Amino acid sequence: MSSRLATGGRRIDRSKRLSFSFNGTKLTGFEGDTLASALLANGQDLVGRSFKYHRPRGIVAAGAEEPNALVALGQGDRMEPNQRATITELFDGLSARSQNHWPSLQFDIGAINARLSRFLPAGFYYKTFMQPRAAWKHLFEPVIRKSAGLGPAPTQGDPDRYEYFYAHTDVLVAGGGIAGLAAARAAAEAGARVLLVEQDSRFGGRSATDGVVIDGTDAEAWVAEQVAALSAMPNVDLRLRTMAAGVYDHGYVTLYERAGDRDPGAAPVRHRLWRVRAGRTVTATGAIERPISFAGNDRPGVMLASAVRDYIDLYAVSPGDRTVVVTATDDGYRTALAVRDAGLDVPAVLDTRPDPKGPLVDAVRARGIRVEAGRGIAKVRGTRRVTGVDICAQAGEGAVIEHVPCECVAMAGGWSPVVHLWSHCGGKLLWDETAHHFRPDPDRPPTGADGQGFAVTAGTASGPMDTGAALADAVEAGHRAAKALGHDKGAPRIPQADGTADGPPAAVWMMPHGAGPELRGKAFLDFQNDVKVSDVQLAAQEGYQSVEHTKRYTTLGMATDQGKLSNINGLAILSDSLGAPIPEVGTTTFRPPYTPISLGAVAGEARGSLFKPVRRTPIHDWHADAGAVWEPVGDWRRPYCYPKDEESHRDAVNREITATRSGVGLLDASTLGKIIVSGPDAAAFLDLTYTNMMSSLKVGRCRYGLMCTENGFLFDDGVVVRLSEDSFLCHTTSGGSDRVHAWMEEWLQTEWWDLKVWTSNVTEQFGQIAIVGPKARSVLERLGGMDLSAEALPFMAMAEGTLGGIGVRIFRISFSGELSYEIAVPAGRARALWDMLLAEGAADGITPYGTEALHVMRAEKGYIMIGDETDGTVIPQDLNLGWAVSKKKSDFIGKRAMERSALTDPDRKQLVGLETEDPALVLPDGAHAVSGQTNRFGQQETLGHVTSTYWSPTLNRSIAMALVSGGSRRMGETLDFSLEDGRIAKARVVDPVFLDKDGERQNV
Amino acid sequence: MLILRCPYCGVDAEETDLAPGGEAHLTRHGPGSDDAEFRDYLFQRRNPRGVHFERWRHAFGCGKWFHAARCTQTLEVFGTYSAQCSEPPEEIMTAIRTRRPDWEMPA
Amino acid sequence: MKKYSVFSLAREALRYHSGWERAWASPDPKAEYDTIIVGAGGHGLATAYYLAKEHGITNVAVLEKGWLGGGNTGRNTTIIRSNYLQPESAAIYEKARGLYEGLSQELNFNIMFSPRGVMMLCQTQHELRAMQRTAHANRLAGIETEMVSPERVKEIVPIIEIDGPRFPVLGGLWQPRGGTARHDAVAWGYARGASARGVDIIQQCAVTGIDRDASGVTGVQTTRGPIRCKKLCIVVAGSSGVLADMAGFRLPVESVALQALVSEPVKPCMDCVVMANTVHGYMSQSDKGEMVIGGGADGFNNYTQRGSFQHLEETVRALIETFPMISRLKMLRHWGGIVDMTGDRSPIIGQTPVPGIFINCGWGTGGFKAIPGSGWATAEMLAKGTPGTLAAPFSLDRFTEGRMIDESVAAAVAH
Amino acid sequence: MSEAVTALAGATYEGAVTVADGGLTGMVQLRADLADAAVATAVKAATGADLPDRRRISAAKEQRLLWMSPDELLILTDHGAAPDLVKRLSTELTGQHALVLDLSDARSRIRLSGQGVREVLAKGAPVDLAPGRFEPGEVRRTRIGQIAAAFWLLSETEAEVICFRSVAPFLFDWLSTAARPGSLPGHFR
Repeated sequence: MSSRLATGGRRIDRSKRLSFSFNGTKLTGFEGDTLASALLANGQDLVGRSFKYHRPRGIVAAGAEEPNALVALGQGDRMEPNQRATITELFDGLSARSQNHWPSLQFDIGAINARLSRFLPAGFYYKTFMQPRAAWKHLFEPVIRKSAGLGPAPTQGDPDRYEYFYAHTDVLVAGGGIAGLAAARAAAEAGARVLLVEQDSRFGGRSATDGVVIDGTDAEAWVAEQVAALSAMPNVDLRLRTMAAGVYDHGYVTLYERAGDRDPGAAPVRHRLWRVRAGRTVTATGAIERPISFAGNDRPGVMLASAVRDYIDLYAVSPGDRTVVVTATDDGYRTALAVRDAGLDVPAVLDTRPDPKGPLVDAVRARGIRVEAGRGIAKVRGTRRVTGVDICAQAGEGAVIEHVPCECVAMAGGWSPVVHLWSHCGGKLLWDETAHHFRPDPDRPPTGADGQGFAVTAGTASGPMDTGAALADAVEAGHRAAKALGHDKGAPRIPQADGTADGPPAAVWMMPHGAGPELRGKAFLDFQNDVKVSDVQLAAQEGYQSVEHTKRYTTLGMATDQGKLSNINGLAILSDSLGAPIPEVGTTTFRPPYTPISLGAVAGEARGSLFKPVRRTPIHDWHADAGAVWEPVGDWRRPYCYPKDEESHRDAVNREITATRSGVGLLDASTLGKIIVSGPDAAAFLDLTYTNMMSSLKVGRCRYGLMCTENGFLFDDGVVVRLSEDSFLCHTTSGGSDRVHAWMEEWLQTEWWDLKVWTSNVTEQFGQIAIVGPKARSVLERLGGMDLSAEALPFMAMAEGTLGGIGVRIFRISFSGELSYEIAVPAGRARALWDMLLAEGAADGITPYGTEALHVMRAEKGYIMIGDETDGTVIPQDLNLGWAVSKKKSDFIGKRAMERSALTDPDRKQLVGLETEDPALVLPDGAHAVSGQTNRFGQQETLGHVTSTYWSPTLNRSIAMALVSGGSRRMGETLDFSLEDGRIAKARVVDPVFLDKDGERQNV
Repeated sequence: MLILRCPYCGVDAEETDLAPGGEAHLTRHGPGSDDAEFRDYLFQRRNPRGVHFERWRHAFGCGKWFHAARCTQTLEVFGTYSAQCSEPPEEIMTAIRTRRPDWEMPA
Repeated sequence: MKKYSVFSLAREALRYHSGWERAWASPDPKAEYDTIIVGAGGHGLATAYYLAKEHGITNVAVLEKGWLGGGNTGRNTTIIRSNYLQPESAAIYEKARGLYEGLSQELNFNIMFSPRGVMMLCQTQHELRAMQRTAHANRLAGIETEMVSPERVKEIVPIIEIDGPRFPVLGGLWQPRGGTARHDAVAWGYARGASARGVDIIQQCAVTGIDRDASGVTGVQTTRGPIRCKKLCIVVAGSSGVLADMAGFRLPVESVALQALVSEPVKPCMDCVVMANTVHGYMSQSDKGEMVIGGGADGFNNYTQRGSFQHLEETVRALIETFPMISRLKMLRHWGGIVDMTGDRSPIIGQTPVPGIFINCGWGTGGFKAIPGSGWATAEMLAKGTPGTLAAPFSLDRFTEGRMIDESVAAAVAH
Repeated sequence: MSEAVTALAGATYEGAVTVADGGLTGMVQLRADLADAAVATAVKAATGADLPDRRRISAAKEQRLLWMSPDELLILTDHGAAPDLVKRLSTELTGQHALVLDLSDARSRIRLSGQGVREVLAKGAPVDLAPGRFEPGEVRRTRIGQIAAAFWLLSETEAEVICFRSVAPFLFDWLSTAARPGSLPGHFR
């Protein structure tokens, strides 16, 4: 089993012991460990169970490509499922649990699936669980769903904070390995602004572990020198623990900074999502090693050869006393040397190539390590971890030549460039016939707003796997990126790397080459999703030939690692099964993010109280203090009603209405939209935007106006006031002001730009207070300052002056049918006026009322409410508002639309009033009138529906309005309204004006 | 994330600062137009896979509407220009033809 | 066609599954067909299937420029519901939902229809009233839905936050027989069924031109040569405008990108579909354990099937407000699909200005749930040469007459 | 006679950056064609200041002229001085096609001060706020988070933000959150 070596460990600080727990067991590690290295150091080889077969899973990799080592990290409201142990920095007190097993990691009932695996091939569920029909819902699906998922679902809200940060840079470099550093330096020295991000906690990538020597110094020193130099430059920002997550249209890039993961709870920001606009993006994302497909390659103890090297060199972790290296490349030999240098045994290097040679091979042979050419692994022995391998000829069918005991198998299948960022936004790939991988096609990059490529690859991410070539490529990339943006100080120097390039790898997609179904059924491609070589072959056989079909049918590459290890091997198997070359088979689409990012980070800072803007009127605090029940209206908060102590909402509403109709009420109408329309052509413009004639309105007078869309449908209404010959004040619905103002500007800027008109949205400059009821005038007169008599200020007139010393504009308009004044006052003084009115009106029992009282009172008068009587399909004529649609005007927005056949249909729904036979019965909202017939679809035929329905305390009965087919012809008819329980409520069609038809109450 | 230059305030605004407004250079058909003309004006938008003339508003910025010539397939932007014109100006047409020699202005 | 069953599965297991045959044939195109359907997505394949099954018309080719089911059928969030307000919509979506109920058995292909229920949240007074209107309409249309209280919402969806400070849940419109299905399987199942009935499904065959004479359509030009036909049906969501151009007419359709994402898989925590229209988010949990999340659509014409980050912000932050526990889940991947948006956001099924050419498009953000009903109605139209009861209301001329079928009326979004 | 009050009632938050109510401010809106020389003359006569160039701020005495769009100017002055300024401007612009309004109560002004004002703004505004790219003298209209706002730097350590009155408390909370101690990324240097 794995263990900690006595010496070494480039990254760990043995003087800083950290304690953590895994499945409740207390363990210790060192500062600098990842959770994965610490687990291995503690001999914890088994870290999880696979998705489908619940097979034992160990750590395969040392980075973001890890498919197996996923844990539930943390506890309570800070638990995070599916956290990758290989990129989780160890911190003191860390607690982790393994996933997807019951009752325990060691003994998992679900492992029965592994025994049945033969009966559960790719897509088996499409072929069964169908009979009997009921069984799917009640038996099969529940079972399948229960077994679904990896990590546990969180149960609580997230106490942490997240945020965005907007950054602009000339050159963004993704990746802080030697290529990224070299590219950044080239770009920065050319004078470009450079932002370099590295997902890991250190710069330098693999270079030190792989013993790279640059310009005569070892990689670690060289990297330190670059970092120091770059940090000293004012035009450079270097950031660790920050991953380039996604590349988007026009060169937009999102970065995922794990700012607070190491001290949960204490960090002010957990994750910061950077939104970067970069002139050029250099992808120096390196490469990922490919596993090899042989039977039992998923057993704990089978690892990527590079990962074995990493654990030994970076963390002083022995993967086991005996490591068999199985390789198709020279690179595998580096692992053999690293293992031997650590004082561990390498029983054999199995090289699939018939005649391996080169300096690395010689070095290994020179160390007396047994090298077997043309050999591979027939089968891995062991269940919960490797106990040995059966060696066979790679060329054959798997006849066992020899059994070699070992604790670790290191797979070196060759390297594939990380092409995700390049591909997110449409960069194309080439198949490299010698390296056997896809690499970016420099001639077909992702393109930006200018049609030019905005991404440049650097280092091994471009294809070349040897240090010298990679460095040269990186420097050139950095220079090219800067130059494209006009920064150039001549060709930069290219650092020189020692050593020669590795020989070409062999293409080993199946081991052994002639493996039969038995072995293919045990050779894994996707370790997390349990996709085997045999599954891909079955998909091809059944006609799921497109790579997308195969992926979706087998779930290959759909695990949380998104196929970083499995895609190329899977593609190769597919192309082999189809007898088509790999480039023809193509790849699946690379989707952002590169590795999963928290939804919290995606949402950013907008949570809790910052979730969505709330708009407050100048009188908001008074409402809050008065215990108002809030109703959201757009982004506004409006009082729905003001219940007194134990009062029910309905009682409060009735009280407010009665008090207003019998005395005086007060309404905060500040949310009403207010738009100034001014200029020589203002009247002409309003004639076009309103259905009414506005040019005939007299100065100082008010007129109720309607606005329709070009489609003819009513979308806003409000009172228009003519302030002067060429200046109007247009009131809109609450929450309608922005929409209407934008609408006016749209027509002025894009259609009628010859009109001399200025508009201004002055909604927020004024608070607006409606004082309503028979005693309204006397309250205002006592405040003093203006003559508000019927003669001085008749109905639908406007006056300016001062009330109680405050400059105001008063509109004599009414939405309740009562004597009513709407007072516009500068917002900064609105609260003061409100308080004065309350004080002055106290004697008259002045009563603030909310939106519900407003709605009931307007309904009693048969006034329509946009959004209740209208729904985007209603024209003014439907609402008996034809009088407000000018016949004289040659044109207005919506006029032409109203001529279409469907809008002139006499059977259109029209607004009517309803009186239920039982006056106590308030019809349900949205109830439909039924004819008793069925329609062409076999549904019950409906005649119309209720649009507003209330208990009227004034009339002491229920009232309702409805849109009913041919409504105006049905006056006096009784209609059947169908209730939830199927009962019928009878209601008589009446005039929608229920109260004071002649308007005597307001004309006083 | 589209990035368009507002011709009025000169800002390279990103999509989150902008509001899209659909096809540009529509001829408004009001009273007097026949049903087909009116339908086309209201609904039958050009929907090309390629060069598209469209309206945008610098909603969070100067509030001005402007026009853009953009490829709906590659998202390449050939230019932005004033909203107060009924057809694309010559420099925009030239910019498009330089990048797309065989492109023709649809009838 | 080899029957799928637990027995055939066992039999095949014993011989390493070497006996499974192709799910659908891959023929070369013939010189002529009675009917050519352009587009092998769910709608096109279902149309072909019902043409063969319901009308015995099998001299049919389905042409696909890429791979079948590769468009929006394989990109959507797989929600199935029929709780629509307008009678026309309710009729066709309920027809579809009804067919989904027995589709696995009918196709002998498990499409995993999961009637786990769809909950539409009401988070403002206005939305509550609009949903009540919809509930009444549904009941009269024979669609099983009910308004439920906030407490009942919480019972059905325990992970939901009903007392959110900003948009408390005031109620919900609950359709117990709505749900989800495995989207790829729907395309694959119809393809297998149609193929078995003699329909030619021809992939990697892009239509490059449409041939017509004075009397109407005569055939198509394709990347695999010209093919003659008597009738042509265009069923290519996302490319409808482009095909219409080829045929020489325009559509009231704009192509925009719709956003979606999935989280990493977690153990089951939500056993139904939840739609929060006020905050523009909807979510369900796949049988694999991923939270499947639907986002908003771009407001501009777009043919790139890419995810655009800024549209996810709003959706995700809204869902975190509604489901606070998802905040620490991780986004696994996100993507875009190109949808046809019509002038009233309702689909188009009908004849076109060109005799012999029919169209099925404009499903906007809600096409998946309609696939069986849409295919059934389109097949009926192709067989009879004129739209039947279900399809008739969705004709093109409604845009001339102003006869909109507007579902936004219900304050519901058509996901 | 009551005094006008601000929406923020003098609120202050002290974090990595100090966020504070900017107090009562006179704000006069002018809508007119700023390219029109006659308009420039009138503005100069009424304020003593030249018209600002595109996205710039010009100043004279206690007045600051903010370029809001090619046909919109926002003039900041003392709260009490706004009515007179409106009169002066209106008089000077007699005969011109122009609209002058006192919008002093429509918007709120918030002051940011301390090292890192650039980074607090960069958490919510899609704007290049790097030194050299955004400097005192420029005004930028954009969004901060979800709120429409305009802001400008007074110095390397001072900025001012204006937004509509109804959302001022929300934006104040937003800015305070963004200014939490220890939460600045340290990107600008």
